[in-house]
Amino acid sequence: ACGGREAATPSTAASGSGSGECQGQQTTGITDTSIKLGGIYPLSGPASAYGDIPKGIKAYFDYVNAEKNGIAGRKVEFVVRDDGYQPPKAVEEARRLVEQEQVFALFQTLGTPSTAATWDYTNQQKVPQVFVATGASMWGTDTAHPWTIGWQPNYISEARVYAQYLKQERPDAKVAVLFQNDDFGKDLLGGFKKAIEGSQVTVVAEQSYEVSDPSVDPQMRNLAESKADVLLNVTTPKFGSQALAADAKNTSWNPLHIVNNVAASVTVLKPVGFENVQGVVSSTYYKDPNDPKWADDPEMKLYNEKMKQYAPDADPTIPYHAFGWAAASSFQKAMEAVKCPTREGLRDSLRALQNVQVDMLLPGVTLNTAADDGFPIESMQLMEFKGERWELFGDVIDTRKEFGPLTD
Amino acid sequence: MLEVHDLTVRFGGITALDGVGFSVSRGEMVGLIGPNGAGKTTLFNCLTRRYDADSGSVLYEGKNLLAMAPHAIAGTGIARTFQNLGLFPHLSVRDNVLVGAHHRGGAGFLTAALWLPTVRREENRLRAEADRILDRLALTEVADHPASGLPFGTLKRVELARALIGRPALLLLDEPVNGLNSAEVEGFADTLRAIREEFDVTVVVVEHHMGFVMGICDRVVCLDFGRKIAEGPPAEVQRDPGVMRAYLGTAI
Amino acid sequence: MAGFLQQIIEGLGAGAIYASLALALVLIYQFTGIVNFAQGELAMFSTYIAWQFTAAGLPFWLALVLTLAVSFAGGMLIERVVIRPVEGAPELTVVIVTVGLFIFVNAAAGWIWTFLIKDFPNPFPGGAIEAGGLSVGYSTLGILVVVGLVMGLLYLLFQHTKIGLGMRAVATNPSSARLVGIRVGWTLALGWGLAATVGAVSGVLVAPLLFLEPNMMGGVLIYAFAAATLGGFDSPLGAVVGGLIVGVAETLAGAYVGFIGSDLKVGVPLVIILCILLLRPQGLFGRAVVERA
Amino acid sequence: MSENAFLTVTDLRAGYGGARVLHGVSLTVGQGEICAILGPNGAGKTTLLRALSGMVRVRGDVRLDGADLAGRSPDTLARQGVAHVPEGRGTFMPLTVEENLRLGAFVRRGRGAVNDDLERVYTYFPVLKTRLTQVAGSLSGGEQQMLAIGRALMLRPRLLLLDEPSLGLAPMVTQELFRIVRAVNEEERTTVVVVEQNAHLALSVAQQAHVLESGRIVLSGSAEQIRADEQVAQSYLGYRV
Amino acid sequence: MSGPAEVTEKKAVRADVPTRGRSLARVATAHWRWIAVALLLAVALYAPFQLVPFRVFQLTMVLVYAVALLGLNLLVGHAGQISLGHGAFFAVGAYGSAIMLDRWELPHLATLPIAAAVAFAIGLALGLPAMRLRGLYLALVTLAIAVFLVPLLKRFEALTGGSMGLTLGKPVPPAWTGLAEDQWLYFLALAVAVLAFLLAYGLLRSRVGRALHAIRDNEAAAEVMGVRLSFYKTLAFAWSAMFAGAAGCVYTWVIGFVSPDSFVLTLSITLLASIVVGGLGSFAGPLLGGLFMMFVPSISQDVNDAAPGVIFGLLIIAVMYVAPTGLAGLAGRVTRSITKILRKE
Ligand SMILES: Nc1ncnc2c1ncn2[C@@H]1O[C@H](COP(=O)(O)OP(=O)(O)OP(=O)(O)O)[C@@H](O)[C@H]1O
Ligand SMILES: Nc1ncnc2c1ncn2[C@@H]1O[C@H](COP(=O)(O)OP(=O)(O)OP(=O)(O)O)[C@@H](O)[C@H]1O
Ligand SMILES: CC(C)C[C@H](N)C(=O)O
Ligand SMILES: [Mg+2]
Ligand SMILES: [Mg+2]
Repeated sequence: ACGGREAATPSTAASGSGSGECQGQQTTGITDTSIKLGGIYPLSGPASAYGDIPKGIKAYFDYVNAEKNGIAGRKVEFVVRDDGYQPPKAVEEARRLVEQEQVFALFQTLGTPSTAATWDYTNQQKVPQVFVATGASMWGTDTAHPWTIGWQPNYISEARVYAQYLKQERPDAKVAVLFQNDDFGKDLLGGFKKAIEGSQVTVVAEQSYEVSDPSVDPQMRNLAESKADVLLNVTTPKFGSQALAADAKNTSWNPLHIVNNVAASVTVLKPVGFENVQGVVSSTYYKDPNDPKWADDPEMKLYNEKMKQYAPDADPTIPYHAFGWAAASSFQKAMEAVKCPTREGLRDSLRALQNVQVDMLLPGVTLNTAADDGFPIESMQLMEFKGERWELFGDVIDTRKEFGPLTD
Repeated sequence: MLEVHDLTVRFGGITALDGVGFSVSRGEMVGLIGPNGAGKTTLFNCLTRRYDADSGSVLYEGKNLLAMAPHAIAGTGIARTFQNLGLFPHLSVRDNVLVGAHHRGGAGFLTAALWLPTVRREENRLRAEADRILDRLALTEVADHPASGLPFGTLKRVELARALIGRPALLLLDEPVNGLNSAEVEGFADTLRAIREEFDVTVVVVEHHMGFVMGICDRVVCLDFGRKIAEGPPAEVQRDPGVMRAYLGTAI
Repeated sequence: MAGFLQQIIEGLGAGAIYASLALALVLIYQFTGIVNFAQGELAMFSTYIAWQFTAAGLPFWLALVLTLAVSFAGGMLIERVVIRPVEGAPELTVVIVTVGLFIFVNAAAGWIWTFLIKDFPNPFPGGAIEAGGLSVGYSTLGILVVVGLVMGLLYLLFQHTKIGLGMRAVATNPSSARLVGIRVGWTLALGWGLAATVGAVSGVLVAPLLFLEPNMMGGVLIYAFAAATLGGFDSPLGAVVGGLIVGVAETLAGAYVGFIGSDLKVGVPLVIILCILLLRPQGLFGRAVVERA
Repeated sequence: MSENAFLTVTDLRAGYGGARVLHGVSLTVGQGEICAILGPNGAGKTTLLRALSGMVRVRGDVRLDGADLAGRSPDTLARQGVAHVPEGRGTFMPLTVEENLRLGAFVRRGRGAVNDDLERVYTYFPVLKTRLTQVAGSLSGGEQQMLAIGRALMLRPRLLLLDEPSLGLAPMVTQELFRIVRAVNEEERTTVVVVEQNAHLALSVAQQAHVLESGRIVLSGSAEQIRADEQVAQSYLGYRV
Repeated sequence: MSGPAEVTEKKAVRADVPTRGRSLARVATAHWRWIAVALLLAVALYAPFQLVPFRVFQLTMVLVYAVALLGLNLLVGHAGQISLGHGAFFAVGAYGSAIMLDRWELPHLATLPIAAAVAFAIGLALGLPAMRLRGLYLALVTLAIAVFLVPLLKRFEALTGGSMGLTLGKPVPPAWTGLAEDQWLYFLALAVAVLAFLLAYGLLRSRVGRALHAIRDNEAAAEVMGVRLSFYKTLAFAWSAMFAGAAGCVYTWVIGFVSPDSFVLTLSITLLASIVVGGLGSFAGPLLGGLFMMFVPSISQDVNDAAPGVIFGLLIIAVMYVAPTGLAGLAGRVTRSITKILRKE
């Protein structure tokens, strides 16, 4: 009664590449000379800004394919699909990639809703869902989804960094928070509140905004009423700029302005005017191509050169390209470390990353995972904006070491 | 059957009806005439609750019409046609007519959606009746044609058919022979007479075609500037100096 | 009290922004009889053009004049090329074409200029007038003045010019308009051109505050719809008053009503609109449809 | 063909979508003449007028004062001086009475002359003057008909097309209307084509008449001839004199 | 479609009884609609056994959208009232089902009638005031409802899971069916769709349907004929909401995840665009609209993956040029010319 079901049956490593302990594992989408990956991003619709990430990834893989003979001799094919930031579309595209395109793994799904909509499916199908592009904490803490793993520092960890900083520098800080009313904003705010528990640091005002709001000016006004001495700015780029501008405009309220990493790119600060954002604090884990401090960094030079070569239409200063580049090179590291060139092999390798260095990440930030730890990057470094660039200060903070694991 | 007392309707500065009163008894055929803008259509609009009266009363079979909801009028047995056509352009002629039977049906959202047999039976009954009336008014040929794009005269007949299927006791016709030539007007007058017998219906008709009004009406009411200026048998009203001055002019 | 008044002032500032786009919506509705979903995106596109001019080194005001001219021509071109093929089609068909246009223009802008935020020069000085504990930014004042000016011009155009009369005739009854000798096609194109110009003004006013990026006008469009609905879709005065009410209501609700908070404050204009429309279904300043049997 | 032919129509065909309505109509109207088109319901009279004002697509030849106008759009024709009182009146419902009338003169220049003509229309139809700022859609049927005629006159047309102008008018106004048509025709040498069910009235002002049936002209002649011919009257016009 | 032709055709069939060979074609042309529906249904029943699961999933989603569009069509195409916020009712159904599955662990099928009823009730409650408004004003108020829904869903986090949404299990095919999960879901969606189409068909060919059409074409005249405007408009709104809610419920079964971001304004606008593209006021419209909604975005992406929106926007515009009355209208034109040719021979 079920003609056609066979098509979906994953091919297993009965022969060929799989041998020994790799016997019987899934080899769909991978051969001795190729790996096929699929990614899902919003290329259309209101979140299309994130559609730049795959361009950086593609450029990286193209470069590796052309100049390094691929990853361990396997040329990477990266298929990108658009979900318009709509979860049902994401499900459709995930199924298309897995069933139709027969990809080896999903390399990145962007956004919490799209990832949440697809991860049951990928885990059921036992397809690795690698380095999802969202910082929600659930990817790393959930044990029922071993095939899915995050990449960027989760928002709670980031919040801890700021909490830690405030506890030390402004132990009795009154904090006002502006946050995006979605998983991202709530995760970060929640993490922050939790991390300041038991200290003198308090949240005295919070204002949320919807991505559909035209402006966060009203929220900023309400926050100013609180006369808080710290502003935690948990926003995406456009709203980040708006909030920074609103803060600069208000001369009677001058809090310490902490802007979260998502909106910390120089491209967000520049439109506000560098003179208006002096002293703003943030934290980071990868190198911002706009930051003159990395001008002589070899990896950044390579990035700029190869972007020009392999993605001539893309503007290398867009930080999402660098984000994609960094994620792609992280994948290379993980793939190079697999024991079996199979889906299972990749899954296991992803969960056993030990101090893996990725050159696009900040010096000192490395990838570390374990069977029960699905957060590859948990280290960040604080930085302060001075002149025309971010200046890193303090040490790289390994949040896992400082705060312990994320178990709520 | 119908008693209008002291009916007044104002629009801003315009007094469209100014203390109009008359009555219609069962079985009568009453003509309503008067210059353009005298308030004839406005009177019809009051009777069918399209307009609210500022004062006055309308009794229909002892009921106060002005207190009724607009949609309930049809159910009391009043049907009308419109001066400038009030058809449903995208519906076929047959469906236009069937809408006229709306108040006679009982199917609701749920019963219709469930295809209940009662609904089917009712539908078949009404369809059969619609076909009879279409046939009666020589509209069978265009029954499935959409109402838009038919000649004006035909559409007027469709309106009549739509009014008749409601089985009205009182029929209000607003300029029914508009756009018909003399022979057609005569034909229509014959049809109307026959229908009046057949359907046992009381008729109030607004018309500027004097030949038609004088030939068919039992009684004529003439309005001018919202006031009744004459009432009586056709021949009398026709000779009334006020009516001649305000409405008829010299000839005819 | 001063805080309250200050909130009202800020609300007026936000409202003026909504009003500016609402004016373009009202204009095109009045003159072509359709709701243009792409209006905000066209405004955004115009703003990018202005940005491109300034980036090329042109002085701001020259860039502005050029942009208005380009927008006018562009609006007319869009009518001739995009809208004209569906001219006689059902209204919703045309509306959906504008939805298509919305999607197209939004994506095209991102494609051409990327999604990086751009800084757009503010035509008004930065400071504020301070008096009695209240402060009104020059920028807010400037926007209010410009919006008032555009409203006045539109009013004159609608009510006191022959071309305005012709445009209204086209919107109400194109075939009769043709019969009296109006070139319907060109009139519609003119309507689009003017609406695009007003939209460009809106975009240029908005961009310095919200920062220029392809989705800049998305949120504004929704509030502009609310403003036009509240004020009446056929009245420039209504668009402005509606915009100001929406701006003030939203601001006050977000600031003072604890339960509502900033997340649900969008609901406040909604409730106000519903209440007002239940009393006046044609909007505050709209003309009631006269319906005769 | 008369020598001073102003409007010449040759083998005119027109219809709606696939449906053909006019099957080759030819007629000539002299400069300053009034021409009546008669015929039963659905004969295609309205379609003929629509064809003459460019509202429906046509095949065939239409010449106005020598210029070929077949296939021109209504607005071009209006600029050429063709005014049409359409079936259904074509009122601009939400606009005021005055705005409706001014639209009639849309293609004309010269404020003064237009204002004079407004006054002229008000003397023709005094009701309209009392309704200047009223929304046209709220006028009574007859008032709207007057408005439509007034609007057409505002163009100071060279060719006036009237589609059942007496529709819905009170008897007195109908008589007045035909007096007006006559006056305009005489004073300004306006050529008139009038479709009218009241054949008696139409023939009383017209010089020539054509009877249209099923999209073809079945009878043409001078108004007197047609009026005199009782048989014609009965079989085509359907009325006993 | 061409009504009169059909009538004469039926007579012709009766008269033509002796010449059987030719009359077969005539029967076919006279009843092509029923034949088409029967064929479609046969294909629909067979398809999931022939297609790969991914395609089956896509078809399931087409059916889900078709049911929502059927509801929207009832309101927009038949009753002539524009809603720019129908995604909200879709969301109500989806969340209704999700919450029942999540909190009370009801069986999937049991959530369908409840979700539909809840959507109906909310449609009724919103319809009462909203239906006093006309055209544009109604459209924009419904738009505001759709905008407001998203923060509202986020606010009641305890119930809705907030912005994280809810993840839910999928209905398990009963063993006796021998079906795979995708196929089972497909048949559930198909059953709901067939049921919805039957209900809508019954509704529309009755007095109720005529009343709605009458309201669409001429409100004043409809009221004089005895149609109670407020009642019909409000109920049309509620029924329309109910269909959207039922579609939302099946959506939850199929996708297994709901979040506020799944029901943003874009969904409402896409629904309206799809029904206009599909064909207002026709039965094929919702189905064609569903196909459009499902497949055209990915086609756009295949054409231009740098900016799929550019192509998608152009495709919407292009369809409206080619088929200003929707794809159903286009299909109607094509079949009409085919039947014409068939009849001639
Ligand atoms: N809704 C309205 N608003 C303003 N004035 C109106 C309205 N309805 C009617 N009128 C005015 O009331 C007067 C009476 O109109 P009504 O339609 O009753 O005239 P009528 O007797 O039917 O004329 P006709 O013979 O021309 O049809 C007219 O002068 C008209 O302008
Ligand atoms: N818009 C239209 N679409 C389709 N067919 C039309 C349209 N208008 C008219 N027709 C058809 O054209 C034919 C002639 O109509 P027309 O209106 O020209 O007749 P007429 O002589 O003016 O009749 P009447 O005296 O009723 O006004 C009729 O059969 C009619 O059905
Ligand atoms: C910045 C992006 C990579 C992720 C985004 N903030 C999200 O979680 O939706
Ligand atoms: Mg009247
Ligand atoms: Mg006619």
